[in-house]
Amino acid sequence: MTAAVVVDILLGLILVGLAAQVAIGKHLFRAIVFYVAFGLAMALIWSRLGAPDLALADAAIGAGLTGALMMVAFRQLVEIDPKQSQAQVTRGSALAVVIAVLAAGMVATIGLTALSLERQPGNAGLQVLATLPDTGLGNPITGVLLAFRGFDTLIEMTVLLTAFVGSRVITTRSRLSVTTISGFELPLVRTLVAVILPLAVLIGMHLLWIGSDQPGGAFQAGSVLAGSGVLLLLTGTLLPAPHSRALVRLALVVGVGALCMLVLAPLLQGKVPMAYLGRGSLLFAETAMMVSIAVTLTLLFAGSPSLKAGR
Amino acid sequence: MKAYDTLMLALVFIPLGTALIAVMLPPTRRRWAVLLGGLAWPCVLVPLSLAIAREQTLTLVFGGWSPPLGIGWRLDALGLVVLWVHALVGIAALPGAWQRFEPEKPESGPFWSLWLILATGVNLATLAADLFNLYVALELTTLAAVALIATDDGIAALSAAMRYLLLAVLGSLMYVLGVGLVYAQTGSLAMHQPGVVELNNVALVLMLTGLMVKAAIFPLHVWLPHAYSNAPGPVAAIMSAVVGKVALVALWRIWFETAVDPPMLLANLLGLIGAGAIVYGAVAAYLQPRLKMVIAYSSISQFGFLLLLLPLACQQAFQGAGFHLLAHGLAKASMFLAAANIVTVLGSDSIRHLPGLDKRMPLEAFTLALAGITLIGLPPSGGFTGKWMLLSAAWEVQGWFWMVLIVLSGLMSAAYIFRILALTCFHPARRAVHHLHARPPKITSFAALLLALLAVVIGLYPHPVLDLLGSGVPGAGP
Amino acid sequence: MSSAIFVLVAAAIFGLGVHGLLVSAHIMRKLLALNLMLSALFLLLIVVPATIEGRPDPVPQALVLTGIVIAVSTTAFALALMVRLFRKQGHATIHPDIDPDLLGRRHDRHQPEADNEQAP
Amino acid sequence: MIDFLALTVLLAGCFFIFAGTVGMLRLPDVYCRLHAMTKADNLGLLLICVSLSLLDGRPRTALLLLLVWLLALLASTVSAHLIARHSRARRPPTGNGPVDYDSAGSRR
Repeated sequence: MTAAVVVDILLGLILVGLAAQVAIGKHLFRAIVFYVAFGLAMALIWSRLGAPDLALADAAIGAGLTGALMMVAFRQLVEIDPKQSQAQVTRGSALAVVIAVLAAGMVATIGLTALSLERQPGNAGLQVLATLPDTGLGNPITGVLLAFRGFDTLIEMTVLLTAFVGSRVITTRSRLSVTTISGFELPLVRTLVAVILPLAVLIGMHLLWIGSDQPGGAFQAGSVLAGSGVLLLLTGTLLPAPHSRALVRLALVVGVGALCMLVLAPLLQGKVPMAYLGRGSLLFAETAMMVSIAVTLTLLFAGSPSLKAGR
Repeated sequence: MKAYDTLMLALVFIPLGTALIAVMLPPTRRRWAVLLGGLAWPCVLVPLSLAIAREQTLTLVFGGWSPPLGIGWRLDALGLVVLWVHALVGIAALPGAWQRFEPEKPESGPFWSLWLILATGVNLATLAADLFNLYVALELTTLAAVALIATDDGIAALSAAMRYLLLAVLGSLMYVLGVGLVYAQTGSLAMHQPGVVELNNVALVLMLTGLMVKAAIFPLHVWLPHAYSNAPGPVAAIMSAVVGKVALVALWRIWFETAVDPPMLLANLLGLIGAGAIVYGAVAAYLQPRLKMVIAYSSISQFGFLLLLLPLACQQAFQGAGFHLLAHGLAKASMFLAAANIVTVLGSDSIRHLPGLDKRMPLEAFTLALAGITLIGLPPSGGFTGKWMLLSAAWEVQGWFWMVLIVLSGLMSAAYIFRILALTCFHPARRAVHHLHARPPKITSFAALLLALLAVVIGLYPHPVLDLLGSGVPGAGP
Repeated sequence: MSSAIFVLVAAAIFGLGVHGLLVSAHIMRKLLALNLMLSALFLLLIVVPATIEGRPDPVPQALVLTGIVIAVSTTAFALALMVRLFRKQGHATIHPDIDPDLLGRRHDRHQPEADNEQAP
Repeated sequence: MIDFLALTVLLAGCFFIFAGTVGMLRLPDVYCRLHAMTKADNLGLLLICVSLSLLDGRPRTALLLLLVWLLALLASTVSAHLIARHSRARRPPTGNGPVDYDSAGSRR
């Protein structure tokens, strides 16, 4: 029982404990808070497994933004009907426990038997590490995400755009939701914004810049900026605006547009579609993706087509 | 750079580019951009069909990285059939969408962008030759479809959309677990992996279950009836014709290409599940009080029928199933478009309002009848050709149970279709429906009729499509 | 040994997610449970494939990153759908399989507030 | 020698965080619990950051950990202030004993 195994067991217990609170906890609001804690514990496990990119992404998107989106949705439920949202509509049933145990058993046996087979490293992964020097990139994850399997990223950015356009279908019919917290006009809060906003933008740019060589990249940078966008919405510096503006619509689309250009531009030079055009092209695409991700996630939090200055 | 790369890229990047332009345009002027994009990409299909007739399969690799590293596309006869159904139904549904989503309505701006994003997702899922790329494309298609269902603001549509979204996430969760296991075993995510001796069955079963949830095959079909019957007319048409089928075609591809020789027991089990779907779908369709629910449950029955390809995996069966895919897609879409017009005029699609429909709305009644012929599989129609090929395949494979099942499915679909037609044509209008809403423009009825006619006409001259499909069971691979 | 621990942890979280999904009728709880199951899946995707030079294989890491972004997009849309359903239906649950027509009629009687409020 | 010092500082940090958690669970009142959480945990975090930078030795990580601590300090003070202000607005302290409810608004 080496120290590493003990640490793993502890991390595992923390994770399962938090997951139990989320799934079986009584209060809904408390389940959401525990889900944010679960996301952060997940980030711990990713760094323990040696996957820093995933730790960053899970902390920023999995815990941060998903938690923020759920809390603002919960707040809207409470505004519509205070008592209804507390309703304990869970009916405990033995059958559900049996099915859950069977599902867990199935996943455990699948995982353990997959582990017990003699596993040689996937040759896709080996080839990624082998051909990475040709692209001049240092971070293999960014290499896979943008150079080798860049087409997945293009579709995934379209999925994010679809989520926004889909939520516009729904929010066009309802009133703008209030996103500011009570007491947002306090000077203390204004100093918080004054300190954290420039720092968040700096961290976002840093993550974007080092993304090609060290853990980081467009998704993590975009979600850090989206986090600062959420902070601005909470503190009333930015307010949801009812009518969409051309600049905001452009910012939403620029990420997918840049990746489309990455696919189609090589055709003009007679190369294969999405041929690798050097680090500069990747940086351009990543900047566009960062802008798109930050604007899309902030607008999803605000639930409005665009934003306007607060005071 | 091969000649057909630009054509295949155009299939996806015309709808995607127009969707991006539509999102950038102010909501009031999006309709025209989408009309342009929606009519432009089908034109690419003509040269592609000629190319497929010559070269059987067109492949494309992104970035020049060889398959285990990069992502590849492959277009073969089966994919071309799905794209043709998508193009034809997409064009036929445009007038209905044009009339229902005028710019004044708040949800019309997002609708038009989502319409093309759904088109992009379907084309991507048809062309994908990479397991994870297929997952992301199916996810895009599902999210766009759910958002399109939610454009109808009723409680029924919203809860149907929510149920579909939750089940689709569960389905894709199982599918990705299967893909993870495939990667752990073979180290590559390509759909056609030459070196694989035997794909591990657990991964195969997980992937098939995930896709069966997305294709709404019988035991996992719970979301389909409410989703199709409560969605707006054109959305239900495009979803029934293509969105369910894309997951089914993906299931076929994984069965024939990725799983090198899947165990016969699993094939027969899936055949039995298909049989269960046929019987359950037909019986449920017979009992439904609402017209759209009848059509939705008949979709479940026909999807089960399409699953019979797996136990009868031979040349003729593949041609029959591909042809049935084409005929059923056209017929089902025309029925949903006709039903949408009926609902706008009569106010509700419950069976009680059907008597006397043939006098009140003759075009819609005729469309329902024509499409019914194809669904039953009566001789002149495309449905018959598909069923006949599958019957002869069953004869060739000596699968007596499957032969009885195919004939039985024809009888059962006849039952629920004739129930609808009898109500429409032979019963006088019992009481005048209190008020008839404004009639939708004639072009929407003609578009639905055209689709139904096409479904019958291709039965008269099926040879070009059959020869195209005969080019090879997908297992042959590039 | 440590990857076996994480596989068991992932299985436990998956089981809790399934239990939460089956037991709770509230859509927010179903979304929380689904996100738990997705996190368990991503943990499996990283732990099961063999590591290369001590570090996890870069390809599954990219797949999990894509999965996380898709999960947040799906959750964001599902939350907007849930709030709209709650505003119209009075409770955030998916009705069991009853005829939507009946749903329509009851909805008119106790509609919490004006149905067609437009954005100002 | 450095490791021994770092270990003791680490243990002290863990003790303070443990004290803060016990305070949060045991103290009866919202305001008392806020005290426990913000003061004890921030001090605990500082000690842990100091011990980690001692263990690591490089000045760069020491600066990074200092930045981490400052951000945590800023976040916890502002949120504690807002929670206290929010709870005072809903349940003004009557001065005769602890006023307590959990954040979901239902009185315990």
